[in-house]
Amino acid sequence: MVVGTNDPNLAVELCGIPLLTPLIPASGTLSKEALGEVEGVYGAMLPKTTTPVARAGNPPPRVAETPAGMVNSIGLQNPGVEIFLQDLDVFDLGIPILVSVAGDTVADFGGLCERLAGDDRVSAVELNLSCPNVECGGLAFCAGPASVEEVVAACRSAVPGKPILAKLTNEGVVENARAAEAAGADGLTVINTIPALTIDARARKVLVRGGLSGPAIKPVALRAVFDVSGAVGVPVIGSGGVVCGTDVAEFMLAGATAVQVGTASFVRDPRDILDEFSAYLKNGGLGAAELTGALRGIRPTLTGGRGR
Amino acid sequence: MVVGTNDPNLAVELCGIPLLTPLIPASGTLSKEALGEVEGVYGAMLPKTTTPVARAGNPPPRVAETPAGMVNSIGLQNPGVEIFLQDLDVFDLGIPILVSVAGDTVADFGGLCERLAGDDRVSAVELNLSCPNVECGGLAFCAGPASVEEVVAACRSAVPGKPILAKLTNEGVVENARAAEAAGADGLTVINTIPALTIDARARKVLVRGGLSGPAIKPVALRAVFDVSGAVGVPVIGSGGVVCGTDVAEFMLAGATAVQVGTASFVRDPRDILDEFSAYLKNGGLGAAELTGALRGIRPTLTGGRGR
Amino acid sequence: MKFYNVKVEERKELGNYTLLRYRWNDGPIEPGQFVMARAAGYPVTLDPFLARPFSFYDYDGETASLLFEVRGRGTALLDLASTIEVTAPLGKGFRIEPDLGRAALLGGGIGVAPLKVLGRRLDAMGVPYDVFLGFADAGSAVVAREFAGAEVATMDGSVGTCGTVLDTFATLEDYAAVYSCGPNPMLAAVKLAAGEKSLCQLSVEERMGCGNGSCNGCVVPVRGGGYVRSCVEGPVFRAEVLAW
Amino acid sequence: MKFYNVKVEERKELGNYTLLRYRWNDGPIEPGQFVMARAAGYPVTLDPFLARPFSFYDYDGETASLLFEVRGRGTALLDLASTIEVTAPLGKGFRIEPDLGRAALLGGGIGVAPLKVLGRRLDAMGVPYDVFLGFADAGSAVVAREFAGAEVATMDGSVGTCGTVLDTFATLEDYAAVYSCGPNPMLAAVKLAAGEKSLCQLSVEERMGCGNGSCNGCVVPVRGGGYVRSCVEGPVFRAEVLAW
Ligand SMILES: Cc1cc2nc3c(=O)[nH]c(=O)nc-3n(C[C@H](O)[C@H](O)[C@H](O)COP(=O)(O)OP(=O)(O)OC[C@H]3O[C@@H](n4cnc5c(N)ncnc54)[C@H](O)[C@@H]3O)c2cc1C
Ligand SMILES: Cc1cc2nc3c(=O)[nH]c(=O)nc-3n(C[C@H](O)[C@H](O)[C@H](O)COP(=O)(O)OP(=O)(O)OC[C@H]3O[C@@H](n4cnc5c(N)ncnc54)[C@H](O)[C@@H]3O)c2cc1C
Ligand SMILES: Cc1cc2nc3c(=O)[nH]c(=O)nc-3n(C[C@H](O)[C@H](O)[C@H](O)COP(=O)(O)O)c2cc1C
Ligand SMILES: Cc1cc2nc3c(=O)[nH]c(=O)nc-3n(C[C@H](O)[C@H](O)[C@H](O)COP(=O)(O)O)c2cc1C
Ligand code: FES
Ligand code: FES
Repeated sequence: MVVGTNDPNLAVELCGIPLLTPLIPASGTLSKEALGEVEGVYGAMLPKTTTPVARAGNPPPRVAETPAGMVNSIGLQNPGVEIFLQDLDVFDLGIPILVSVAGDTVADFGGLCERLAGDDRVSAVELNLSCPNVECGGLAFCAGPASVEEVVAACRSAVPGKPILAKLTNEGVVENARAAEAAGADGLTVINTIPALTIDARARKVLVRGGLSGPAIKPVALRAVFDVSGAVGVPVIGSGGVVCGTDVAEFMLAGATAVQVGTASFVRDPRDILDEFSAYLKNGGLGAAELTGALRGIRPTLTGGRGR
Repeated sequence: MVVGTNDPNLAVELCGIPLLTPLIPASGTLSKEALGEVEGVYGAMLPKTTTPVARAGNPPPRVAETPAGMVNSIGLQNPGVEIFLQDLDVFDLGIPILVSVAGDTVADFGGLCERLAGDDRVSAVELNLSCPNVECGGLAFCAGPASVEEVVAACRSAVPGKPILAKLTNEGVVENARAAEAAGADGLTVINTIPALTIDARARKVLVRGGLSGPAIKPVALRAVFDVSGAVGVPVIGSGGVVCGTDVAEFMLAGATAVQVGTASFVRDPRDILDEFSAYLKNGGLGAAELTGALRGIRPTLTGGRGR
Repeated sequence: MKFYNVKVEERKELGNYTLLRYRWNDGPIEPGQFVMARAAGYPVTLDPFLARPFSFYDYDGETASLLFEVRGRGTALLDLASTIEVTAPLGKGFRIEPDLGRAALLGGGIGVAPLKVLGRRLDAMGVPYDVFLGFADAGSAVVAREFAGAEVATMDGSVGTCGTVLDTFATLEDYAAVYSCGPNPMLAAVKLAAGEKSLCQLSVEERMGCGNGSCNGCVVPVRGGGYVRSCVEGPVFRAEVLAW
Repeated sequence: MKFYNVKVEERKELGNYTLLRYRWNDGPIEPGQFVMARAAGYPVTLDPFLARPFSFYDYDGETASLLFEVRGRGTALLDLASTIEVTAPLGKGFRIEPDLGRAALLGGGIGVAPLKVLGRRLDAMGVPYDVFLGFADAGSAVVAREFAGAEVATMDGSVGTCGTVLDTFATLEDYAAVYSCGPNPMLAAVKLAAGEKSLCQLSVEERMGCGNGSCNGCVVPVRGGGYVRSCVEGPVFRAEVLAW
């Protein structure tokens, strides 16, 4: 407890990994160019999803503003896992590094996990089972519990030494969460962007077909986190629309152990979000870890951590 | 064509029913007290969903504001179909009346349709297969294509003389749309609110667990309308986040034949939305009906109308 | 719902509360009625998304004024606005029965708002009344000076009696009519204190989506079961109607 | 991304465009660099949600100015703002090679924006240059008076040559360097007109999510395949790099 002390205790533990703050940059929303600004803000680093081989991504336009949000269709542009690992050191801010992976097949996921298994810089692996923009990827074969279970099981055995986090989309999230847990996931990231479409009425054409993110989806993400954390025993990482400190609190109250900040980092300094969250905790004389599930007294067990 | 003329042609045809404008009030968002304001705005009337017997609805709080939207948990409060029909005349503004029905079982839906079959005031029936707030209702047994098909088939035979519109939720919308069409639905309303949750961080309690509506969900609804109108042959009615005239155009370009205005009517005068849409058409020298699917040249066939 | 774009004629701070005055000569206003209001900007801005309900604080036939407390983003923006969007007067106000005798007006916090214009009406009708007000602290209690002779209580004891509005009187037995506005828990307590004999009317505070009866969001439980919409059946209810 | 809250020191209308000036003494600004900007109000208001990219129009070491055209809600709100939120200078600007010889500055519509501060820099370095500007109409062309001696064209022929900026010159052959900003289709045409021999730099216009390289949203296709982010690798690119 930190009642009365001057700075609240922001530390949380995620799958056995100690985090100095519960904030994590959402995959694909923090580039190396922007790292300078985030010293001390995040509890762990989480670069953009990497794939077995390089992806050029989708043609522009790739982003469109929507009410309280944006739709993106990046298409997992990335240099491929080998170059990714060559450059990984730039993401070393002295905090744990989580690596997000995605592929088109179970073998892709398994292969990526094997590749990461031996790399000591990687504290945990996040499986992007949900990118709505790669039609032949995530969604296509990760839509249901069966495929989720298959992919997670393959990754589980491929990277026995590190926690794996399954990142799920909103559609069918509770069943998929149970399947991922059953297959050995140590944690779940809930949720990814929601499939959406924007249209340019003046030009009468589709502008961007992709995934919706930002505050617009916060109530949907909160419900997913609340329901999932009530249905599984592993820790849940909240993602979706966090834009201020109160949002972080809401996700943790709903049952999240840590919270990802994505789109908001484009429009605000994430440090302000941490400061606001800190003020919230101070106000209530609470430590960050005490918030998780406080809403209903449920706290996900922190077992399953394979921390190094 | 209306090029050059002063007021664009707003008329559309929905399942054989001629509508003076493509706007329809979304079920549950326009009460008889507010009818005075909407003369000439809507092409059809659509009162709140009615059920076999009266429902008291959920305890307050029932509504919460969210970024560019709101979450509601009304719980289908309504007096039951008999009293509903006694009072139906107040909704007669000289335009077609569509009636929304919901029940907990296939028999409920069938029974309601039978009850309406003989009522000449009812131009069409909208099946609310998707209310996220009645846990024992809509969602529970209408979640998948099988149950959608069952309910629609039952209603189809119960009300042979009128068009039936199946109102679908976003989750699994394309499969459910195909199932509804196969079972004889004359049209589809896409989408209902999206399951969501709001939390009061200060009080550390759940505020409202219900459905998200408003501009926040527009990009999700647009994608659903675009995908569904590409997958079925029956007309689609767009619903979700329409707040201005451009939004109406976007839904029609995406493939909608008519567009529902819900939450927006709480925060704006729907007449302004029609005026903006009208200006948009004038600008492009278009008639409303020409917009439908213009984006990709696809126009849902207008067959299946059982218009009286 | 139709919103009218009106200029803020006057903005005044009464301690923790802000008073906004705007022209309104489009029909009468009943004490206890309210408007849905927000800072101007639609449709260019959608934030905040919903308008907020505010009781009429005062009305002179020419200009109406609102008195509000800044709580969240909606009131924060309203507090900065030079132009606001308001609806026509909404809901059912306080029913006044002139011949009953002495009335008690009880306000809790910003619940004081509708009591000003109610008092004016009672004065005009020659109905005698006493005012009892409860506030959190001195900053909120500043508005009390607008109610000459009011009994005042503050939670922190900084002004008047230490406690709630319920601590400002011994009994309500001598009052033929009780009019009250404040947080719902306070209203429930007032209902108890007023007892069965007097005509007790309460202006309830529920979250609203629309304000014109369309959303069924603002309901209160009523005796005999079920819920009614406070924006059209209320916000003022006879105490005995409420299942509190 | 970090945003700085700055007061609008001056607001001026140049025909259809608005000029906003604000204090900026926090580091140098390269011609062609840009800021992400929006009307102040975060986090109270989330509308518009994203900030918008704007080139620096001018900079005197003390104050920076933006020149913009109102198109949608973001610029509409910016146009009304007395305080705005801006980032530090972003992206890579125009590279100037002093000894090349005469330069041509080509602007299309609001694409004129970065050419003002670029011209100042060229003057300072003693590089001779000519300015060619194209606009839709007279209202947009008003800003041309800020560019003494510029050749001007308007689509409606109301000012200068009737046509686009490409109709304001016979050939670009005599220019060692070509600097251009405008809609992407115009830039593609300029690339063609400039040919291979000159140093041709184009400031591209892509939709941006973040402005600091994080979202991968603002990409342009490059020769040799793939895409690069225009907010960090650009917005100014050597013409031959672009796969247009
Ligand atoms: C009939 C009626 C009359 C009222 N009269 C006044 C008045 O005269 N002066 C005044 O200061 N306040 C009044 N209130 C309360 C006022 O509506 C809220 O304080 C205000 O809505 C808070 O908005 P916000 O943006 O500051 O808070 P936020 O937290 O940003 O509001 C978020 C959402 O919750 C709703 N909400 C939050 N708190 C309340 C509340 N206590 N009651 C109802 N809705 C709430 C808002 O309307 C909004 O939809 C009245 C409420 C009702 C129902
Ligand atoms: C590097 C760069 C420099 C620019 N410099 C200037 C300048 O100096 N002056 C100026 O007036 N404009 C400039 N623009 C264009 C300017 O960013 C857009 O006009 C502006 O974003 C439109 O916003 P809006 O709110 O008016 O339109 P909206 O339609 O409301 O914008 C919706 C979304 O689309 C984006 N968008 C819309 N049109 C454009 C566009 N043409 N280019 C990029 N994004 C767009 C917006 O940023 C926003 O995210 C520049 C663009 C870029 C990429
Ligand atoms: C531009 C952009 C790129 C993204 N790229 C990825 C990605 O590569 N991998 C991934 O798992 N999620 C990706 N996401 C999803 C985010 O990680 C996050 O889950 C989602 O945006 C919801 O959170 P937010 O509302 O805070 O942004 C991306 C989101 C955005 C906006
Ligand atoms: C307060 C409220 C009540 C609603 N009640 C119903 C209902 O009774 N039946 C129904 O089919 N949909 C109901 N809906 C959903 C709307 O009809 C509409 O499909 C949804 O709100 C999305 O559209 P919108 O964003 O324009 O509001 C309700 C929505 C709201 C906000
Ligand atoms: S606020 Fe919508 S019914 Fe009362
Ligand atoms: S705008 Fe985000 S990477 Fe360029």
